[in-house]
Amino acid sequence: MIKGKGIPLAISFLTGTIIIIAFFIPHAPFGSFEEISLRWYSIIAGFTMLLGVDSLLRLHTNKIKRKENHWAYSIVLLFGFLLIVIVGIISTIRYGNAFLTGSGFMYMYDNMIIPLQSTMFSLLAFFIASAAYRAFRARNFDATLLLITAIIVMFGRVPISEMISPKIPIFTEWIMSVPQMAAKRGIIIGIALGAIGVSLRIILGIERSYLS
Amino acid sequence: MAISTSIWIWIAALLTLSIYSFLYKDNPFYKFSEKILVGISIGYTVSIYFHNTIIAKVWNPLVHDHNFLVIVPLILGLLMFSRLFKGKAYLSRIPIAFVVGTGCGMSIPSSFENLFKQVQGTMPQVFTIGNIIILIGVLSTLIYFFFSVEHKGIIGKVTRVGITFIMIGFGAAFGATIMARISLFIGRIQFLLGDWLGIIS
Amino acid sequence: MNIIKKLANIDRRIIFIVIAIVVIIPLIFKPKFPIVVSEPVQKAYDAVNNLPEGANVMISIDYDAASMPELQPYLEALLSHCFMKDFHPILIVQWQLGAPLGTQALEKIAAEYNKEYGIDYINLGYRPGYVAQMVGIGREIRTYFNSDYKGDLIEKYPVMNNIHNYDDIDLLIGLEAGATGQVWVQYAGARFDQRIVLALTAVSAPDAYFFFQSGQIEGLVGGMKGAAEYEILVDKPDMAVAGMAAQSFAHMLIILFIVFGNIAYFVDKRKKNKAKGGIK
Amino acid sequence: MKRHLLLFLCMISISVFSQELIDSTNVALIDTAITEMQHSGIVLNVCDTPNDDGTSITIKWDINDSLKGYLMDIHRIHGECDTAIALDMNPEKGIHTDNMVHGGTNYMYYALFKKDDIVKKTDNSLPVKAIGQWFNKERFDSFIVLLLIAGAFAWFIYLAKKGKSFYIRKIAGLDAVEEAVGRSTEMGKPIMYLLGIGYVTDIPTIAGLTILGRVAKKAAEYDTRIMVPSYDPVVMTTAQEVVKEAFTEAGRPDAYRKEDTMYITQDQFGYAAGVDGMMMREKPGAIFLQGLFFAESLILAETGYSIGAIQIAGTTETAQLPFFVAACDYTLIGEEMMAASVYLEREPLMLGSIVAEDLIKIIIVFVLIIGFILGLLGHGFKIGFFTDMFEWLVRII
Repeated sequence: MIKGKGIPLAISFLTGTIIIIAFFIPHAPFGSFEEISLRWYSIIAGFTMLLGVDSLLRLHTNKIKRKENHWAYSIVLLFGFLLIVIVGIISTIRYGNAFLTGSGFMYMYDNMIIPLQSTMFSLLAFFIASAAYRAFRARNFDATLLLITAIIVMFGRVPISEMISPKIPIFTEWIMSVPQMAAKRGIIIGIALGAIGVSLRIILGIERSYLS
Repeated sequence: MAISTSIWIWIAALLTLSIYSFLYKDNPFYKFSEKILVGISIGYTVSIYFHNTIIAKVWNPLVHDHNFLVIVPLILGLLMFSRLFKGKAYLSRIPIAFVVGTGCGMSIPSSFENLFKQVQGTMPQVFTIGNIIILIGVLSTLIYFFFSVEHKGIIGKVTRVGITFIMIGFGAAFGATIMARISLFIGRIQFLLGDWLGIIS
Repeated sequence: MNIIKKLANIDRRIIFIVIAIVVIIPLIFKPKFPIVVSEPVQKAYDAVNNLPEGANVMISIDYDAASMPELQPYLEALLSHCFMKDFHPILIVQWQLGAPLGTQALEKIAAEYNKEYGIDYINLGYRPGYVAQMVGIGREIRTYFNSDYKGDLIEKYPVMNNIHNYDDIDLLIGLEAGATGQVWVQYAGARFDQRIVLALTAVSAPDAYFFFQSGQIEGLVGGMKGAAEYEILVDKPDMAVAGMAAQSFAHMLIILFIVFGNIAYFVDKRKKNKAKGGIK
Repeated sequence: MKRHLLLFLCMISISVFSQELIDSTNVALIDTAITEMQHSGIVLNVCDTPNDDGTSITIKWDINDSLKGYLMDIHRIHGECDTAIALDMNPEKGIHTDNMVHGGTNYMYYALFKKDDIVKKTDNSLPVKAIGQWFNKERFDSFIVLLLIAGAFAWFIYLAKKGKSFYIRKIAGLDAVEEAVGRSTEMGKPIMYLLGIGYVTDIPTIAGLTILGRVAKKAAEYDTRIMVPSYDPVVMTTAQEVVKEAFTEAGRPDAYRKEDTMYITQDQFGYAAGVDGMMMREKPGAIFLQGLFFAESLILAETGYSIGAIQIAGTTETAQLPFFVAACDYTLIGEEMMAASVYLEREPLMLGSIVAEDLIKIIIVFVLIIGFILGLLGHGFKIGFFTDMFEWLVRII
């Protein structure tokens, strides 16, 4: 019994239903149920984090042990991980809180994580161009529409268009606020219904693959 | 301005360049900075979790406020570790069930709010061509998402209109995002040419 | 025909390198680029330009490094404008991570115009809790900012002598990457009748357009485009104008790529059709 | 009884010695020299905040023109305790909520209006208690809709149980799953399944996990490796469970490799960098991107394209859908992704729930059309009756 899916399914059902009911009942103790569940979730996630780190470290230590392909880079990863944890501990001891500006920990954050993150992010400038080049081919009616609206909006956003005719930026705004908005609304309504569907299927135990 | 003498700027600049080298192809420089980013960011998130969760949400309530309700999620969290023991892994389904149940429960009310907002937004107060087009667009897009009818006949024609709207919407959204993405690259170039090399002020 | 085939399947890397060149070159050479000034930016400029002699302008840094390409150029153009007209900029910071950005720009532009710290301008730095602060400044700025960003007491600095609350600040200019600007309008604007100009990232600008139309803010500078217009107005074309040039070239280039790709695609298709036995 | 007596005394003392009381309690006004105390002519209306858990009181007032430009303080009196709950407010708001009260206790409020040296005071309000409610009336409409939806679900699931079969239309992206897995197998390459950067509490992630179950089963049948690099550790553990069970169901529990479902990092672009690197090195033949994606969507999809993998994407983030449409072979748009697990499994009960969703869609379509007609007649042709009907409809929604 305990090994089966019975208990987990019952737990999903109970937590799901209580949270839905609590939405309509402000009175204590229901009123704060959603907030409490979220806090509990973050605590569970905090512990699971250790499992994640364990998974990753094990993967890389194994790579190093077995001298698999690119094993040297796994050392780099472990080094980076240990380095920031050690710096974090030292900063905590020295400043009382590692998250204060000026601590070594934040220095590493500012000068290593931030540039790396923003450079990864900026790769999009290139990828968006190559995706546009490749995908925007007038293969059929739909693709042609996609292509034409994209070009109009792209053109309407830069100053050159305003010099040709001030109406181009206005038309661009119209595309964004009318047809674009309509499609987005339709999709969002569908998503809301779909989300309700997924949730009900799981709460009612019809969909159980996540537990499988 | 001249080339930077700060070691930190040099580190940041070299890391930036090695990420860009990925655009040519995968190479040792990219591999190095990828692993650095992954390693450091895990360390960073672990520290944040320790600080914001273990200390603030478990240790403090338990030790200082004597809030023993915290023991429940504590046990749920510890049950996750049952995965590390062969034959006891099924216990980890309990916290997973709790978390998924919570997510599903919360999504229903918030989906309602979304639904009401979108439906209300589509009801026009003033009659312009734009509002009529929005209505047609919303209806036809919605009908495109009908799953239990075959898209033939009238329904087929309406869904064609729906797809048309979706495509226009996607094209517009794509075109509108390019500027923001180019800005990101401009930001990095300003760092490389300005802060690092000192070519531009 | 071979060229067309190649055009249809350009290596991604060629696109990458051309995009990079097209963006980098205008940033280095900063070409003069024709830019039409829009009404909200013109109003923002006028609001500063028509201030009385020796006016105090409070500038709030409410963004961080992620929005730097969009907002930093405006900050520099604005500071130049203030120093040109001998106004006194008072810098405060509501987003902690933005503090170095504000300091950097202030020191750079002040040096350009030979202005002296504490006499012509001051940098008060970051304080947590922005709502309380915005209300607090309505009574006495010293409740929150009794020292500058280095921790020196502001009594040392003559520029702060006559500044106590919003009555002594002729214009408030917020540089916004999030929703902090709306709070400025709500508190400093609605409650203390402070004149406000906002500069926002392109993403958050549409939300603030309403405030401009209703007159709650006197001017609005939106994204890099707005900054470029401002640079033109103060006649100091710099990073934003260069950035806009880069943006325009990049957009045009992408459009060109798409057009060439399509031509190549059609020629290729026709050829295939011919091979199959003519066009139907 | 004692408390009431105290309250009574308190009220008398306030009315008799109001001048002194104000002077001595207004510690907040140290720097304002009070030279004149006037009566404001304003009445504070206090009531229990409706639809809450009984820890707040709402204070309302109507401002008159003589108080323009004043700032307002509100004070709460409880027994002998006088607390300022709001300082220097703009009185034009007309409403303030006191969230710092205990349920079931009597409180009174008064306000001070200040401008330069002038201070005007209101009378004390009537005593008021905060009470928790058992039903949130504002959410009555949601409640009705919930009953409606739950009813529709129950009905169609009941029909399905009785043996009625339902139709589901073709979803191109999902028919391609088989092809993608097959081709990967032929090429001897692994499959990569990305769940995005959502948490298990996000519905798109849950939907992605349900699809993962089906895809992993196919992979097990074809005897192909499936890699799931994850962003969130809880998602990772759940994904491990899902994959393991899928392999067991397919009769290949031996082929399951726990380390193929691994954690990368909980950093958006760190995750993107790690996954990109993994794609370059492992060269998967098929890539599934199903879940919650943000700006990293195109970084992943373009890298996937560059290694020549078949890509099937799906997300509910409308802002990322255009990029998936441009860079991937197939894209499941919004609700298609939510319905995907049903489509792949075709279990009667699940199909019933999809039909129920469609029924709600039909109702929404009708509501929109009726709303449009009412709006046209009411606002377009200014027919009063229809205007009212329209307003009513908008209000209940």
